[in-house]
Amino acid sequence: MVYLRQIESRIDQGIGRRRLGYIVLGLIILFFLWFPNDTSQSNYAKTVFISGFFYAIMSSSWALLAGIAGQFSFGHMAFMGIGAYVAGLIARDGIMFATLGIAITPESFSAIGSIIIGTLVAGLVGLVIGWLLLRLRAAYLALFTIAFSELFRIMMLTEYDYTGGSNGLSLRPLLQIADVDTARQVEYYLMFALLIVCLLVMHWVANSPIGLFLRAMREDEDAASALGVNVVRYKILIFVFTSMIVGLAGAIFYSDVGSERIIPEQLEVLQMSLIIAYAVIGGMESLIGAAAGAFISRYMLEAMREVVISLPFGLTTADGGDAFVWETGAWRFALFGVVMVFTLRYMRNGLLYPFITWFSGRDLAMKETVSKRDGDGDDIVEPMGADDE
Amino acid sequence: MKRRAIFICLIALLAVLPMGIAQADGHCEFADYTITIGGLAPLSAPGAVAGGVAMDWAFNQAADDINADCGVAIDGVNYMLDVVTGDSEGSPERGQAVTERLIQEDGVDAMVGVYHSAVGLATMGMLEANQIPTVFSEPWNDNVSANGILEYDGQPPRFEDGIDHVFRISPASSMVGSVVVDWLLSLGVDDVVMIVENTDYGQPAAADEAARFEAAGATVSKIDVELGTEDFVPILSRIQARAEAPDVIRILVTGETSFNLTQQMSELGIAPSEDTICVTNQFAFQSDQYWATVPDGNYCAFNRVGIIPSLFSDAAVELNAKYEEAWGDIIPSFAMASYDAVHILKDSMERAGSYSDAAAIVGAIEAVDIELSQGRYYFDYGSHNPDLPEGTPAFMWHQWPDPIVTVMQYYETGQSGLEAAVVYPEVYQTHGTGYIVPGTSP
Amino acid sequence: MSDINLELNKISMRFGGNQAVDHVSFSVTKPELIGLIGPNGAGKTTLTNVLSGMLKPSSGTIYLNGKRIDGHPAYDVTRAGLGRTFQITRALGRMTVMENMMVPGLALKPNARKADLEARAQEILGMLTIEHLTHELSRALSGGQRKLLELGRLLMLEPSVIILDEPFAGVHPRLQETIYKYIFRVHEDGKAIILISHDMGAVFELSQRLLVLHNGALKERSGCNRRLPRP
Amino acid sequence: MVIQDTLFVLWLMVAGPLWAVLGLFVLPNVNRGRKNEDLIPDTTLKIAGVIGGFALGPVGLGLFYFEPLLIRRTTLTIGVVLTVFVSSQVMVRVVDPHFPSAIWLFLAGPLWAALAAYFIPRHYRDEEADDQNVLTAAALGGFAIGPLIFGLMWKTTPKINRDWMIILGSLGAWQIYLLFAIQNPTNPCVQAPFSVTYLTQQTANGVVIGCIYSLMAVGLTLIYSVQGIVSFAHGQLYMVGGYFSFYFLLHAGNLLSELTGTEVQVNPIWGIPVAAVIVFLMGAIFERIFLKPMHDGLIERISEYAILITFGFGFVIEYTTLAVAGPFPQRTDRFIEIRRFTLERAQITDDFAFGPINIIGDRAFAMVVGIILIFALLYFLQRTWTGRALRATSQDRQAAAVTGINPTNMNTLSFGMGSMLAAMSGAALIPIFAWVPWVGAEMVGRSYVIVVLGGLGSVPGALVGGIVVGIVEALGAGCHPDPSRGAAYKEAFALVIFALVLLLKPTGLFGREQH
Repeated sequence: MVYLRQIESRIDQGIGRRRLGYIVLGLIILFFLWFPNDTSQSNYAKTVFISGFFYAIMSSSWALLAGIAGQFSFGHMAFMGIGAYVAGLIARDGIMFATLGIAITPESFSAIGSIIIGTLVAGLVGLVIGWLLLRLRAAYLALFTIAFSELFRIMMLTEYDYTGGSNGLSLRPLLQIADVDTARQVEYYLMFALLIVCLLVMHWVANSPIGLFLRAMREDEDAASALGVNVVRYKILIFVFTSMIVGLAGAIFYSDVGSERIIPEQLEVLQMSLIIAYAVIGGMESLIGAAAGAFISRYMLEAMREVVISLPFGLTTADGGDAFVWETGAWRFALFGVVMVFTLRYMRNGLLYPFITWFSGRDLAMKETVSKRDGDGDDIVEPMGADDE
Repeated sequence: MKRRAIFICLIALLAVLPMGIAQADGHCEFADYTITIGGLAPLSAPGAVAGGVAMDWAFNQAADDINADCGVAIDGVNYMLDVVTGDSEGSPERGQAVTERLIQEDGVDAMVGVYHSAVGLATMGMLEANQIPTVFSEPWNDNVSANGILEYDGQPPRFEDGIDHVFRISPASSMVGSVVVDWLLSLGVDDVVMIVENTDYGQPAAADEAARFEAAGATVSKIDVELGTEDFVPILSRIQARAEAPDVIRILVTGETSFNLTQQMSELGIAPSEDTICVTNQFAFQSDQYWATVPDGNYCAFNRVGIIPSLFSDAAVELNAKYEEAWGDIIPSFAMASYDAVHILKDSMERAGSYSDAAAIVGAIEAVDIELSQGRYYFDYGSHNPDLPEGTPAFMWHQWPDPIVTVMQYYETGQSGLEAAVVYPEVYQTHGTGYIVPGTSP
Repeated sequence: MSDINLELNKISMRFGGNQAVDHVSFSVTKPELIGLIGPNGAGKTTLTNVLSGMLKPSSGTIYLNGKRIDGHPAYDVTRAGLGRTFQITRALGRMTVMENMMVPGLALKPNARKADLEARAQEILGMLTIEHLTHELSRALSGGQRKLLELGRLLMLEPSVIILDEPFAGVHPRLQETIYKYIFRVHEDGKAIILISHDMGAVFELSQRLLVLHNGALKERSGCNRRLPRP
Repeated sequence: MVIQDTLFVLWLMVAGPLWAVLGLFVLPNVNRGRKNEDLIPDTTLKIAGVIGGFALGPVGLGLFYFEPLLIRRTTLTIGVVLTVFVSSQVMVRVVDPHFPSAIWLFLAGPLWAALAAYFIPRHYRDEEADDQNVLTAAALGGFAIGPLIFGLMWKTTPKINRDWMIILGSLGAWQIYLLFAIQNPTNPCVQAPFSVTYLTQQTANGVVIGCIYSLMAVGLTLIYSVQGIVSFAHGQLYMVGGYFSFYFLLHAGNLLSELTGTEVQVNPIWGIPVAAVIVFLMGAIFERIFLKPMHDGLIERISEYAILITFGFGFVIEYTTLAVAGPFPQRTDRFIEIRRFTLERAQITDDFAFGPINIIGDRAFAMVVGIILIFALLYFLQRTWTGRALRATSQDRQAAAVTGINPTNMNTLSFGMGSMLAAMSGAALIPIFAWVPWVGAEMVGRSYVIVVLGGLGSVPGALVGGIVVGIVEALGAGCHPDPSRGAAYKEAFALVIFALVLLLKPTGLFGREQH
């Protein structure tokens, strides 16, 4: 009976903490809602937040694709680019079916229309790529998606007659507000709303039966298939879904909301690797974690640009300067990489995992598991690591 | 336990981030207010880091030199000058964000900078809207600082009256192209191969030069390459397989990619050779880097912006010495221009009698007449002289008309860029010849 | 539950030059316990994989309850009513036991009420004596418990034919009892069971019919007495 | 220069027959020490020795000697390539360049390929025929000969072996060639009288650079074969190898100059072992700390972890190098003082001349270094105890462990050696290319193409793959119908091959079949 009561109190604690967690989450959202009204903050801070929201969408959707569904794609940025480029090209050139003699002029597309078409095309390409990727696993999948995104980038760069090359392509502006200050405020709320909506939709997917199937496939595709999960359908579905999300985010962000033009350099492997690093640091298997990881990492990278570590500690050089001066600006990516590697090795669920588990009360559940297993020592251990086939 | 240890390490790392700020010498009396100038340069990838680092150095060197000379003197008060450099990463999006930060958080009074034209194009609107007097020292695209951007990706112009606050002291790419093309045409060239990087620098420059060549009746074939390509042998073999060797190979590629290309070209014996002239770009002027990576590149010609070495003023020689001390190579033109840009702003603020009155400063810049490391600076067209004559391109608005563009040529392996021969225009010729044939000495 | 009809017709499977399964034909038409035995490398696992849709047979046809299932993906085969376990357990490690049970439940009946499925899962877990572990991550389970979980997952599929690949390997004797009981229970429910095991004793003891694979070919089939379950 | 050119021609004239004769006598030794059922007929070996020695010189002999399985395919390939080459030369001259088939080729090729890839394997299964490789063959065939492939494979349903693939693949390549020819008749690839010389020149370019590419790819494949992971830090290890060589040469040169009082230049060849040792240690230490836990069962989802952790490792290396060495391009002195080897123009008949063919001196040297190192590696893997242990581990970890091999050490050794090979190719290339901290990015992409094409885990596959990729890039850039875009798409050609191989035949040319 004592044992039972302990469990009950733990569950109570868990519920209490979860409530606290929701409160904290609510406070964070409130902060973001209030932030643009803080007159002491400059537009720059809003700009940084806007791009922070964008990268949070990128990272959390990658977390859904790679962390939850186990599809290790490096093509995420390319899908974003497809959304943005298609929206831009449609708004500039319209659609031509030369052979059929049909031409839809650019005028028939509003900014919103072109964004929708960009999103749909990103989803369509996601469908094709997802279908092609069915046969490939892990390293092969990563390599194929790298090849795909590089091909796309080279094409955008080389066919400058159509895409503007490295000058970039400007999309039709989504918001046309003359007053700079209000404009930034509207853009801020638009991007924030997009982030929240994306997170909610992705959260809903991750916690629906589809999310359950995706996680089952991630754990063991063959076993999931043997349990009746239509692995083909869900694999393609998740590709289409995340491609559409990033395509939408890209098309909106580059419609003069976050940036005025999309350039092919944005599609380089480096940019993709940053997205991955954000997700890893925040927690690959948690949507909120990845989003927060992107936001915090970007802020840290930005902050480290300016930081100079000087260690006087009584040591001075001959002319009275500091003995050791270290400007982190040049080293910040190296340090970022070190943080990423150590996070992967020692905190696989991301640096934010302890907070998330604490608030969800999952750490208590884990203690229970350990105690239950201890009392249940009926095990004949099977050989580790052997493969079925 | 391990996790906790790592956590503590991370927190400790964050805790040890105090700021160190350099203190200036004490022989001048400075006012409390420090004039801040924002710099914009690519300091990390994917931007051209090497260029950005040199520009950043030049900004800070200019500020140091000005402060050592008691700063900016406005109405008898000496103000210290500080340059805050923002990292554009070569991307328009970042460039905009950083410009916004410089304007709003650092409260800059004026701006200098930009290396990449795409960044220049993207930030101009913001500079105009915030009324920041700006001197660009390196973007080449014709559209930068033009009087009203009429055609801008088919979009209507955002500022009907033009970009009034932005000045440029770097040449527009058509100004550079015309010199090189005139030189080559004067040598009787009629078969041109251009190797062009597919970027905002290469493509417009190539289009402009090609149009000039074609207008003069020469045939032009253009080859696009991607930046970062290392092996050019297949494409060079293709040039070599032509029935007749081209008269000239013009390289419009930047950075290490151009060095690889030039070296492989000379290793294969395509150019410079008796049949074919090799013309590369201003990157070859940094002779230490050039000879380290292009050991066979003797007799290559290159266009250079900025005053020719033999006419270097004392200020230019001194600046070059400082640069060589810091980086071990000859100063690139954009570092010189960046240095001058800060000085132009300083001078204009002193004449305007204000560091904050944008209209007054812009007026002062328009009226600038000052001798600096690159020569005498002045602006022909601006609000003081708003009517561009027929045939004058729109970009001449707020454009320094006189960046000296020369064609230089090496004639000894390992030669310093300062000693290379100036072959064009004739007024600047140092060795009395318009072209040094490979294998000979002037 | 009596309309079981699994029919293999000249199933062959080649890997390069290696004939892993060689024209195997048999059929299962009533709820019975069938033992499938053979030495290592005889093709038992390959045959299982072909049957369950993990591999496409090189030739031959398989019909289950009138539907052709050879070459169909595993999830189609599963939906047609054939479930299997794996030689080495394949619990979905970082999912709880209940989630493990819900995957097949929801996959087969996407429109069922969640509470109903959960109740059904709880019932099955109770039968397998692991109901107290419902909310544990399955990687925290012992090897034997994971085996039980796999057996439980199968029942969520409500299959008509079940293939058990080495159900007794590496399992504590106490849990083996539970597995025996499970097999009898399932058999009584009117499902056919194909039992693959190295443990000849157990197979002889349980099966009503015996299939012997040798070098990929089905060499002989002989009936076998079924003993009464041990108490 | 004149003397060297003559020597080069002499080498070409003498060496082909010389290697052929050597092959005639050496190759039959392959049978020594083989069991009876593995014996290869002596005649086959002799023919292979002659053809391989003549066409590929020491490369061919080495390849055949260590991998006799390659003999059939390679000799067949050489034969088909020669036939296709000659016939296409004829075709292009006979067929009207504006033959309307351009559109047909462009649209119909992929269409028929898709149709064939969909229907033919099904047909094979229905006919109960062996459907191995049918997918690839059908796709290639559909592309190469359009609907004819249905006639060919539907009625007869032949067993598809490598010969089919090679023939159909060559036909496909020939189609692309024809397409290029029709698109741009002034293309130097098709235009007489430069075509032969030009194609030889481009092929030579491809082979030379391909051998250098291979060295790096071999490291990747070695790591994969033992550990089953793809290292995403490979490009950065290659880059840092070059930098280690650079700094070593700089400091060693300065030191020696100070000691001797004269200007001393250290030949960059000495940078290779130095870079090798340092990077071997780097790789081995990284493996011990970050990859070992993976094999100890401490990490879930091994393959994803491996991708991320090696990726992070590369990230750290790249930006540390950038912070230390700066973004300025560097390069060391050259290996040899010969700028280029030239085979001079020779007038063979009145209207047909061959030459000149140019090969850059340092590249030829780097190619030789690369080939020597690859064969040294093959020797190490095949003939030494450690090498055999490594191979044993790659084939069956548990069995290897039982026989007294410590798999943990083998893992460390393989990662160290793989990294070392990347560093060695970096050190071998820094005299050839201008070096910047992001130089690895382009190269590593190509290595992935090579290893996937050759088959992940196969060392000879990496060599062949490297040469194929080198040739494809050279011919792609050299023969692209639009001369202005050819070079910009150079990288893309390899990526297209890569995507096709992954989709049609993920095991690559020589990869182990999995089931």
